[in-house]
Amino acid sequence: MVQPSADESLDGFRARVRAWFAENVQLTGGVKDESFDAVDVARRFQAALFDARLAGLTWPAEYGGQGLTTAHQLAFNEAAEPYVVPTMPLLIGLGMCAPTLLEKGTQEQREEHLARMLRGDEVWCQLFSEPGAGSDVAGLRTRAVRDGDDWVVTGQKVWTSGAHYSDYGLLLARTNPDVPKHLGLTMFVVDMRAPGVTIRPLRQITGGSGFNEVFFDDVHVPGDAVVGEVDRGWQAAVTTLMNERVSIGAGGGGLGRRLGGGEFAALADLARRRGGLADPVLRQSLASVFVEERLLELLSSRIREDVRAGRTPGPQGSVAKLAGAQLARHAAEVGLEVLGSGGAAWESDDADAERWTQALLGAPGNAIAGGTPEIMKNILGERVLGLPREPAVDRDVPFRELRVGGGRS
Amino acid sequence: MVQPSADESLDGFRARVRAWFAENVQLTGGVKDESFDAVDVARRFQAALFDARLAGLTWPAEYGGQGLTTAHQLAFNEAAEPYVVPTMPLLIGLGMCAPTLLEKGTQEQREEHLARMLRGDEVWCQLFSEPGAGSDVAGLRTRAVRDGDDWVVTGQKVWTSGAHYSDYGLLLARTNPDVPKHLGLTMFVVDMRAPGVTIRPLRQITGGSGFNEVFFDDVHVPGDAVVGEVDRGWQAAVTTLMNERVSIGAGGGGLGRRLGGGEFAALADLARRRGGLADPVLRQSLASVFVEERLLELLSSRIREDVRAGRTPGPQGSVAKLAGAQLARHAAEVGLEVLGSGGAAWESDDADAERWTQALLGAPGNAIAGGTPEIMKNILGERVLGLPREPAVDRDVPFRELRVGGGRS
Amino acid sequence: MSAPTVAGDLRASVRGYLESAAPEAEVRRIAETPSGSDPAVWARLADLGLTGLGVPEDFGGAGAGFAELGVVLEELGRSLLPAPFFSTAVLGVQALLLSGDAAAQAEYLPQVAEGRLRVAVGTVGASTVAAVPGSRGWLLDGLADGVLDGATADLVLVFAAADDGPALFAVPADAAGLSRTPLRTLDLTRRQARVELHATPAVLVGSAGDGGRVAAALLDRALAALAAEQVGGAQRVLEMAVEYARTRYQFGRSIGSFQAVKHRCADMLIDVERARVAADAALAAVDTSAADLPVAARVAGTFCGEAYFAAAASNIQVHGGIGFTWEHPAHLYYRRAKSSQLLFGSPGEHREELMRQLGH
Amino acid sequence: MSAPTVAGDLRASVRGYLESAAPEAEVRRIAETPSGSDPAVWARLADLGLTGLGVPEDFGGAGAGFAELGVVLEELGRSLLPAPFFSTAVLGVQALLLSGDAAAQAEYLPQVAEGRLRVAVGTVGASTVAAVPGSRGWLLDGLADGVLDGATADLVLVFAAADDGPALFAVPADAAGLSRTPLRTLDLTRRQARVELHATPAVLVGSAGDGGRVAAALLDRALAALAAEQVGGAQRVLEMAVEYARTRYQFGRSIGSFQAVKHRCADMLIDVERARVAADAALAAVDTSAADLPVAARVAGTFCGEAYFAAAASNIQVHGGIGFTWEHPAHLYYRRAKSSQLLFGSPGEHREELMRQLGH
Repeated sequence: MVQPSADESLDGFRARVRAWFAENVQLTGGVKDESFDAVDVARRFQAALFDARLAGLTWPAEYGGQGLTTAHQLAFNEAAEPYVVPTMPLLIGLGMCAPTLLEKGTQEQREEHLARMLRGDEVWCQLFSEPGAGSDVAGLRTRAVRDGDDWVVTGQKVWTSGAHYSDYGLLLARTNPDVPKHLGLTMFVVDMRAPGVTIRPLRQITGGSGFNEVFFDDVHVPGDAVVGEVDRGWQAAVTTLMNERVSIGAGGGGLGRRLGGGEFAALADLARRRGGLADPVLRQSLASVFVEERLLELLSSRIREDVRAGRTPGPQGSVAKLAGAQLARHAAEVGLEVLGSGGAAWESDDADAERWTQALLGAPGNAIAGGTPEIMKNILGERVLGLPREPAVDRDVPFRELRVGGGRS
Repeated sequence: MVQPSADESLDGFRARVRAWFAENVQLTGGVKDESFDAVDVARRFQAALFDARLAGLTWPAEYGGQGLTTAHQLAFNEAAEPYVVPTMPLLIGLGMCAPTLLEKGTQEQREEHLARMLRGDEVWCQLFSEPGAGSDVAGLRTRAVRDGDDWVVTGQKVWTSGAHYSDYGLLLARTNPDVPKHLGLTMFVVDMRAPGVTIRPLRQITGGSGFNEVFFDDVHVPGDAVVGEVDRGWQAAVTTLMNERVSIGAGGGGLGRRLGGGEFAALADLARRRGGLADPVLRQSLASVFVEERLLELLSSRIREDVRAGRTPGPQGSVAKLAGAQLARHAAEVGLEVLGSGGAAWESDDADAERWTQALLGAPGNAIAGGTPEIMKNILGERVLGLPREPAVDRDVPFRELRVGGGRS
Repeated sequence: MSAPTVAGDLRASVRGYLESAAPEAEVRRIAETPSGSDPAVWARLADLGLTGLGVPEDFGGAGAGFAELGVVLEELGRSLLPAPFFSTAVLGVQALLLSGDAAAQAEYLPQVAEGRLRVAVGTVGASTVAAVPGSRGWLLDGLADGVLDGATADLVLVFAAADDGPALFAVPADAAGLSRTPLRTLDLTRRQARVELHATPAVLVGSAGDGGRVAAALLDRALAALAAEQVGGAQRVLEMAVEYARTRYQFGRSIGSFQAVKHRCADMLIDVERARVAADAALAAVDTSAADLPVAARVAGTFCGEAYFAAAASNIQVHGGIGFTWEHPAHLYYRRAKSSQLLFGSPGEHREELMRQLGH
Repeated sequence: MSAPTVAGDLRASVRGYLESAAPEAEVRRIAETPSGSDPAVWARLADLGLTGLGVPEDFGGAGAGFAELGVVLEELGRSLLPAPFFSTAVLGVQALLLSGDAAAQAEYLPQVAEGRLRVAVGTVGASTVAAVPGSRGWLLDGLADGVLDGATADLVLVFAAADDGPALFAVPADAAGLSRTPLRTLDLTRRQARVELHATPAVLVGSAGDGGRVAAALLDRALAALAAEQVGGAQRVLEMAVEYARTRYQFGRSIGSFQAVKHRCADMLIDVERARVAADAALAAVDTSAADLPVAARVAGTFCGEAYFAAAASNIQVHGGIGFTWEHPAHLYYRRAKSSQLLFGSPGEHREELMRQLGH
């Protein structure tokens, strides 16, 4: 294995990364879902990366990082780009939880967890969303009440990716309901195997279960698990959310390949095999899918260029999210259009019908997960175009008096 | 002419209306725009109707009405339905201004104006909207200041239909800027030929001028011109606006014919003559126009049934307004699709290109006039579906401190 | 008794029954049974006079028209109760009536009215069946795909090509050489089957060569009936979305007070109102034997199908994450809406046929 | 100097010129002149080096590629300045370059660079011209419709059918038998003409039989160039809508704080961002002679055209009544947007051609 030297140049570093990937290619690729196997693959990959001193490039050396520059990170991203980097199950921990601990955590928290996260020894999840607090995260109701030096947590979280394989979670809970909603929240590190934590997979309309519900039933959390200050958890949560899309450690590759996954080619092939490629009306739909997909590729390649060049990406990220959801829905509808009545009923060995009905069922969730279109458009309107926010009605009201959640149907 | 008898039955009344229309058919029909000629036609028609004791059926007899029942009005509408009733230029006066005077005006105002409006001797317009007060009518800035017993009006109104041929207008002006916006408005009757009133036609993007700007430059209005109470003009304006769509006097016919004016037939004919009727993609568009048009016909026929049966129409009115605007835009776009490059440039004798480019240019105004889609959808969401209003930020603020209008581009 | 009252009474009684006897949990329970239906429910629908609603009085039915059938279909569209109403009481009964075959009518229709016979119809588009005269009657070969409730029906009616042209045939469930394969379905609350026939004896229904006319007329009626069901489903998801938007609070406000949600609901309302007049017009065109029934049926077919699917998708969107869970009913309507759009031809096919019907 | 800087400098200088010399009032003034253009403006564009921007340095131009042309087109799309830039500096120059005719290039291109020659090109789709060899050269008969700036150009290039196949011909404005009729146009800021030729003497440009290739390549480039112009216009109407939404107050709030308006603006932004990458990709495909230029050009052609028109319509909608007045510039963009969508084929035609280019 190529070892780093004290006076390694950026070019030398890049060559070392390339060499490492070439040597360790058996550790990468081929893993696409979040099953337990995927976690094991991710842990092994991350451990090897850590041992090669290629994990946590810009993190301080005292917490297991390499203390290198952003230029090194960009060089790494460039060298890694040809590979599928199988770290998806670790990204919430490395990309969101770790930066939060670095910025807001105590010295003890950083020393206890960061290096272990960086080695893949600890997998983390994020526990913010609740049934009553979706788009409005700060409206959460999970309570943490003092019990001597400890805290006792009761409540329910939802849409927690990876809760079932995580060792720790970053929890946001309400510690003071008598102040406005943003002012009474505290962030905690919680042990996902502590007594009283119950994890239930959440079945989606596709039949799959990528997310979980997490129930806290009088879960004891030690006093030193507070991240940042008591009642100042919203500031810590903003740190977490701001890091949501920043790629840390081994990340950076794969975005372009994940977006726009060849829907047009698949649809054209479907239309050729099942008939319809000669239908002028269907050809219009197919061409529209091609256009949408091409534009998404162009957008994500522009995002990658920006990231590579160290520029903050423009609005293309939010645009790509919205356009991606639109493409997924559009492609699925065209798929059903090609299948016709064969998309309403099919024999169990009909892989085409399975694929496109699953796509149709997955499309609404695609649009909702990671920010509803409404929230994304608010962001574009307010942060990019500079349009004013709505008048807030919940800023100065004690949380106790605020109506949150609900929803009957 | 058939004369009413003291003990005329409803059937007798209906027969009399039919007979009157049959006898006076030369007074009806054929007038489609708001030119001065149209006003003259309307005045003549209305005078004849009045003389036949068929105007103001449900109005009190003391103001020139007939004091009949709603059943008579419905019978009239039914009998009139086969005819194009040329009273469009009078409808703002009869349909909005007169009911306001009836409900909120002084005895003197009613006696002076109502019978004359009913005879077509006075044509009225409505002066509410301003450049700074469009969807938000109550945000208007035209001032009326006391001058002894009189008032002096200064300001600008806009989107005033028929201002150039009107004798009087119902003006809403601000008389107290130190109270919240709805509380400092007063309604006045203004003489449209008073010194200081300037009327300027407003050229639209189609090139036509259906609306006017009206400027008030120190216009003196006598104290007895106040409708209702000083500073209670908003209540009077609500009366006016609530009557916007109620059909009075000779109204009732024509709605169904006005909506859905044969766009599909025209487009199919265009496609046949200019080529494209065999194009499967275009055929889809044409069929969509047919569907939209058919649905609009069905909606308006349901509205007519409701009106005939004396039921308050459901949400179909707002739905028809939105669907009509959508159809107009859609049809125009399909028209341009058929014309192709011939819709971008054409010889001056090409009536097809003139028609469909005019339709394209008229479409946005069609959607805006009489309530923007945004306002219409608020109405549907709030009044029909029962969804809550937005939190109001302008209810308790003195108008003087409120930011209104503006808009730079 | 005036028509609105009849329709109103019928609606109230059907809705009352469905709300008490077929809440969501019961709908899910029946949908998850192996057969996807519950004989007891069918018996109860018969008791209520619904299985025979469209059966002429001479055959023991209520002799109602499509206005009344539409009311029931709308309510079933709201409820999603899995029951072979559409297949039996609409397609089956109408196919028999359109065939003009008095003997077949006399044999089958009373049993339908009594709830003793469930009928499935292989619609002509998805069918490739050939009929040949055998020594003791007709023999059928081929397959009919996507037959609604085809696996559980007691009698299958199929269109088959014979020498004189297409004709309608009746095949009892126990006929030799008949095999029926339940299919996987997008819609979890309505089953479909592939029906295969191998030298299967069948009885001609109506006249030889008359199947084309029957199939075309049946398609018009199927579209009108389906439109009513779609309106019921669309109205239900609109109500569901509005109720959630009204009572779900985020950022200190009911989410329905935000224009994005409010206008989405308004758009659903606009579509539902238009779908309703489209469906009503198509139903009325059947009842009045209007010449433009094929046009009215396709206007309804294209618009109601698209409006329902758009509304069902919007409903999920308004609900956010919860709308995307298996436990929430939103997806049952989303599935039904897309599936319905594909049953008797796609919206695009309806538009093309519309142009032909309009003489272009 | 790095490429972004060149483009940035060019953009700043062009925008600076247009904002100072061609404000809306000046655009309207020129548009209302009989010819719809102003020779002084053209001379000034020549002084700025813009008329020859795409002309090779050997012929006195700047030798810039489509990346730079795109910058100028984007700025002209923002401004709507009526000037024959698209017709002359894009279509005319590119047609001559694609023809490979060194003599024609040497004759015409320096004059274009100097601003002394305005060129119009009859694009092949709208042309029905036949060429026959006469005793003293070629003679053309037929008409080319919808020729951009066709009535004011000093030289008209037309594709004509000859015995060896289509070919490109040059016709000076004073040629015998040439008549040019200005057309009424939807777009008030770009004129079009019908060009008729009656035994009109013309000079062959390039090789006989090579016109098909030239026309196809020219169409790809025209679509890429038009896309850049469309992006400029779309960006401008987005800015206009946002500025109005920010500063217009109703109900005590900036209307841009209402989600209906905010999300409409966000939708415009989404379209503009996508249109921008589509146009950039098509321009880059020209500059790199990429094999998939025909695809990239049609992706841009269909998307940018639709995005611009949608944005221009949304801009009027955001403005409400004032956006529907003649005095407000919103309609000038609305007209340009729809007109541009129809210039070199409709979005639907581009999609069909895209499928062919993709081998389907």
